[in-house]
Amino acid sequence: MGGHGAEDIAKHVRVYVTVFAALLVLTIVTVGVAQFHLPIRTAVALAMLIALIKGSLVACYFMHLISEKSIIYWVLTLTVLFFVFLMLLPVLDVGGSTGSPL
Amino acid sequence: MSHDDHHHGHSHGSAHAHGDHHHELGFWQKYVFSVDHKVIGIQYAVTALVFLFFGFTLMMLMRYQLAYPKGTFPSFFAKIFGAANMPGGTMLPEFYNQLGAMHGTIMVFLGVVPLAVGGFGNFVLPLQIGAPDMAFPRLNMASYWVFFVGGVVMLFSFFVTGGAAQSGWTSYPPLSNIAPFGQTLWLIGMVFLITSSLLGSVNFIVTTVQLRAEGLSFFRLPFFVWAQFVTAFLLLLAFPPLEAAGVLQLMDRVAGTSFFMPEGLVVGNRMVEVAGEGNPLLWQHLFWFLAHPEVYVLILPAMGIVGEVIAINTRKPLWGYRLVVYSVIFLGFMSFIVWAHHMFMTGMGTTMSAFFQTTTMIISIPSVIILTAFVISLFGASIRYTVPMMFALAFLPMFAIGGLTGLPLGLTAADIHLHDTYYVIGHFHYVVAPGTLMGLFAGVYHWFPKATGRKMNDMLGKLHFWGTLIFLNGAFLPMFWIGMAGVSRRLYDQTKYFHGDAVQDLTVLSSWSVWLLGIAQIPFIINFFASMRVGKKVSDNPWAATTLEWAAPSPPPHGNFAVVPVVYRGPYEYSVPGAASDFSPQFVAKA
Amino acid sequence: MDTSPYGWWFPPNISMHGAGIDRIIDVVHWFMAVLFVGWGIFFVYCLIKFRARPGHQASYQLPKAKISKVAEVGVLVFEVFLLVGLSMPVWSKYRNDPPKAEENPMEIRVVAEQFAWNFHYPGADGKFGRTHPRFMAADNLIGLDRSDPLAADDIALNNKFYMPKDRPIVLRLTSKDVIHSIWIPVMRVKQDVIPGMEIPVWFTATQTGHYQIGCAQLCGNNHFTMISDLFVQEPEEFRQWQLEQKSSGGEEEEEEDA
Amino acid sequence: MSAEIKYITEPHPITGVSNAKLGIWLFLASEVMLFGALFSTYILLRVGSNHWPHGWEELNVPLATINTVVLIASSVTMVMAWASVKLNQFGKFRMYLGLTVLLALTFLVIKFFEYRPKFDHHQVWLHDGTSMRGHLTEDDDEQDYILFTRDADKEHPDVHHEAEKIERERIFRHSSFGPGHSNFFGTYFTMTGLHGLHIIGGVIVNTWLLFPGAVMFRTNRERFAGRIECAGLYWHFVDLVWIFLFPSLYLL
Ligand code: HEA
Ligand code: HEA
Ligand code: CUA
Ligand SMILES: [Cu+2]
Repeated sequence: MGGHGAEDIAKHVRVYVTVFAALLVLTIVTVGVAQFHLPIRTAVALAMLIALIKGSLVACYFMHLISEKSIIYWVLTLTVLFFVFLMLLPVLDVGGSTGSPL
Repeated sequence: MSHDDHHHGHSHGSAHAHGDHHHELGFWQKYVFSVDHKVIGIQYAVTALVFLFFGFTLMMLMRYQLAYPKGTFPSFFAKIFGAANMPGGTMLPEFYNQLGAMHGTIMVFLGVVPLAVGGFGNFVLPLQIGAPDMAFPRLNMASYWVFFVGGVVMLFSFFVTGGAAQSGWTSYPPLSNIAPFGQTLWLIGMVFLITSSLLGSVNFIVTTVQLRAEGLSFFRLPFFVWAQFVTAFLLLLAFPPLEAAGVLQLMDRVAGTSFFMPEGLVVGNRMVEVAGEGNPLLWQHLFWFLAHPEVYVLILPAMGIVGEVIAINTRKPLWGYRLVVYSVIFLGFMSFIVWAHHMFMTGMGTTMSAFFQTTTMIISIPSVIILTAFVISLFGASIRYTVPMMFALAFLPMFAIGGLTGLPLGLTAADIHLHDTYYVIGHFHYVVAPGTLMGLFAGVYHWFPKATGRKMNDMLGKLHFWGTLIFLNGAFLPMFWIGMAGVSRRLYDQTKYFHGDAVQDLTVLSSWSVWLLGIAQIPFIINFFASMRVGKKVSDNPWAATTLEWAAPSPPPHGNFAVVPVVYRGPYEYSVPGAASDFSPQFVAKA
Repeated sequence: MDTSPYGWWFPPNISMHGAGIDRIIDVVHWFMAVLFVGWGIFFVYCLIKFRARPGHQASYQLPKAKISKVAEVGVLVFEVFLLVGLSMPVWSKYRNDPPKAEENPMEIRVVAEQFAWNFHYPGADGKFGRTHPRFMAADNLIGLDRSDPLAADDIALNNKFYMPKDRPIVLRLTSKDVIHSIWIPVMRVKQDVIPGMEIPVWFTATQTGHYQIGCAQLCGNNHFTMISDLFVQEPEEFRQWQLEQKSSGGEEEEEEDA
Repeated sequence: MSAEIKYITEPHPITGVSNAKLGIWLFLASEVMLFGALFSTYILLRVGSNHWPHGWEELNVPLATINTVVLIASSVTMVMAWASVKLNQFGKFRMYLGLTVLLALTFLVIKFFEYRPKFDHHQVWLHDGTSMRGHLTEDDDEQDYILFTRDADKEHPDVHHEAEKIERERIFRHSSFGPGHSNFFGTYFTMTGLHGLHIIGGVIVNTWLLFPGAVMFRTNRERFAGRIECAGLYWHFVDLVWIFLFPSLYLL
């Protein structure tokens, strides 16, 4: 994140505390939602949505991704792409076979 | 080894005479735990060559069994391998399977990749981009030693009860789950090798991105650097899934999980007591998610070498440089979405097979482009038939045979007949042995003068070349017919099959070629070691080449360049009209 | 078989669908040969014509190379043809188009094990008896539940397979232990046999004779011995064989199992 | 003659990052693929399974929730440690990084208490297809039976069972709730175990930076800040993985 003056850093620190609070709240929310034993599809969607938000907060603010250089974005874009291929794997496996489980 | 090693034998002081060494480094730091990319590169290369040779020896043994399945081995072998492997001179099937699995593993992970990436990549890449070293020298050293430990674990596995891994280099479960202890060591070894590759690839990428000399833009990079750069990304992103798979199989074997074992397995008429519900195909997906990109890891560095050698020895620019670079990038990218073409026979339906057939056909196009560019580069050239050039030229038709025979395998309908037969063995050996190995040999002859300050002998080199070319073809060409006839791979005795018995003569022919191929390597080994001491001394730029590594002294000192190089032009400016000589180095400003 | 039909090329093809597969392999290889020879001629020409020699200089100017584009596009077009025109139709027939009921297919369960092929015929009633891994034993290799009435007339064979010609056969493939791969060269049939799954394959024979069924996937030490005899018979002959099996009764059937 | 390697600390003029920064991100990219493969495995196995339990039926959600908070807190202290280096406050830096290590250790201790009881708790599957959960009271290889105390079941939570004899020939399989119990527990132990190893790695690195490595705070503060940043990036990533592991394994 480049050279920072002392005020910059102080500003950062305030952001960190805010993000911390947000993460705590979201943790409580996700555990709270889980108590309702929602139908599995809804539950997965909600849990992953919350995890995605939390993850983005950590990545953007603690890992300073929000103000990162473009080369890092390039690396991550590539990774995300291959990550998606990896996530397609179960789909292929389950949907792709002409056999049936015993 | 190399120059320094040579001097070391006589006296420590003589090295100083060259003014190469500022820091007083002890023997251990200089030759063993060195952080210098050149020493590490040479360590990698020599270790890898030894492994290559070892992997080849395993295969020479196997070829005897294949040629004479009913005969017995000479008593000499029976004595060496003992009753556990070769009672009365008869090779046991389990020993055959160990040799096969370990041949594949050693050749790929301990031979070719360490030589192509660890050896040539480490030695040449920083020099070609004008860097003093890798970005993380200590990580580099760690990478070598982690690799070394992985190799030792693999070798050690031959000596444990039950022997080494014996479920093929692909280690398909459930077979590998119930295999003897050697398989556990194989997995542990693989985790080391993967870790080593990851460390290496991070280093390569950062070095290429950050440490290029002034003026060396991406499109002025030698093709070899591009090849290594893309390779590093393949290693970085494709290896971790195999690492995950390795951990899962390790859990299956030691912690009693059943990731890869379904319910109701019965071995020896007893139900296996595991939880079940696992999926054997999961391993195959994870394995090929790595192993397909891995085959491009095997070929790309070799292509890089061939591109360099061709440009230099045709005395003209590489044709279509940009197109070739784009092709390599595209190839690297596509290699992540073709993996299931190794799994067509697992029961795949039409949609999925249509997808993977299509991507497989698409991925052949960049290879065609690259090969075409290389061949067109010959047009209007002035070809110097040096030893490295001969290897590089032979690479082209050899790779073409290997690549072209990949096409029928990529078509599911044809693959029904060809899958898991010797046709597949023929296909991929043409790309890895007459292809990649030829490329790597070209690299050894080409950069030997840079590493040692001496040239390898031409006569011996040509002897090596012709012997290798002829006998490699003798070994692998028959395999296409053997495969067409329907003979399966990993078969201890093919004569049990009607169709196998009918082509046994071809198998014998192939075996004899393999042994003669072994003999053809003798000139190389002699040449390699002798030239370090008595080879003809040459100048810093013996091939009259343009790329940066030839600006450094031979051998380059610690820190590489006497003067920090600046780059003025593209990598292959040969025979520029109006120029003083037929080559205009990247590092020389216009007169 | 007096003169062996096996030689240095394809094994004989005696299946209905095999010709399509052979044709693809032929066509692709002609395509490859043309490419290789074309490139090869140019290659060798360059090697000779442009060798370094006194008075000869390399030309910096890049040759105009329309040919390469033509060739590359040509390769692409041909590959599309191979894919869409040849491979995909054959494959979808092979994988997704099982024989219809009116073709009167015969279903047989195949239970692969280290290192043998077990065949489970439904018997005269056309229905398979229940099976479970729990029942597997040296004298009951397919794990047949003998208390099931449907099992009474079932036939189990070890490393022997009898089938009639001209009638579609559907094999239902399962494995007890590891992955095997059924490989019937003369039928152009190959299919991995995966434990925990049942995978069907089908084919129709056009000729009688004695052939082999092999295993194409490394499955352990004796992988190379995992060969079953395959007898393709005239329908009449086959019916006869089937009758003999039935008349052999319950006890002797176990003999067949072992 | 030996030129120095450039851009160790200072950013490259074109890419704008230092070597170390690019390196650590590349490393994290490979880690994404590693954990990605495991998540992929998890999805595949779960979708293909007939009796995959809900995480909250089998695992200790309160402990895991506490651990989530612990790990998030450690991420905050980590980033604060970096800010303190930037602000040239050595004392604060020590405190924050020390806290980070402590929180990491807390995480591991809690994890231990989460793992522990799983290995004492058993399930027995009988050949007749039924199964029971409880504690293995006696398992003597000499005897042809085992002694087993069933858990109180859901309908009668207060009933305490006596230890009962189960003949070995009736038993198909018995297992603790360790990794071998089922694919659920296999996945759980593998994924959290690998994550735990990453935590241990982080503890080692941070401890080094806290003591011997901290010398660089005085000798070369810019470079030290770079190191702390890289250690931090790794640590936040480990946190990030947990943020996905937690709902996937415990809450769904
Ligand atoms: C270096 C390694 C390498 C390379 C580059 C390739 C390249 C290709 N491979 Fe190969 N392959 C392997 C290594 C490699 N492969 C290995 C190791 C296995 C087996 C693993 C195992 O099961 O153990 C395998 C197996 C394998 C299979 C699975 C077969 C089976 O198990 O049934 C398939 C199927 O699609 C396939 C396809 C291809 C294709 C389409 C290419 C394409 O990329 C090829 C493209 C190239 C061309 C089309 C050539 C073009 C050139 C010209 C036309 C120019 C001619 C020039 C002159 C004459 C000068 N390969
Ligand atoms: C990079 C990969 C690679 C390479 C280079 C090779 C090289 C060779 N391979 Fe193999 N092979 C595999 C990868 C490779 N192989 C794999 C993955 C399998 C599948 C395994 C499985 O089924 O699981 C396989 C399987 C395989 C089989 C099938 C076995 C079976 O199915 O039962 C056969 C059979 O002939 C074979 C033969 C050969 C031969 C004759 C060579 C020759 O080309 C070898 C040539 C070697 C040299 C010429 C050595 C050169 C080195 C030196 C001379 C050293 C000099 C030393 C110093 C200077 C210090 N290989
Ligand atoms: Cu069964 Cu090979
Ligand atoms: Cu492939």
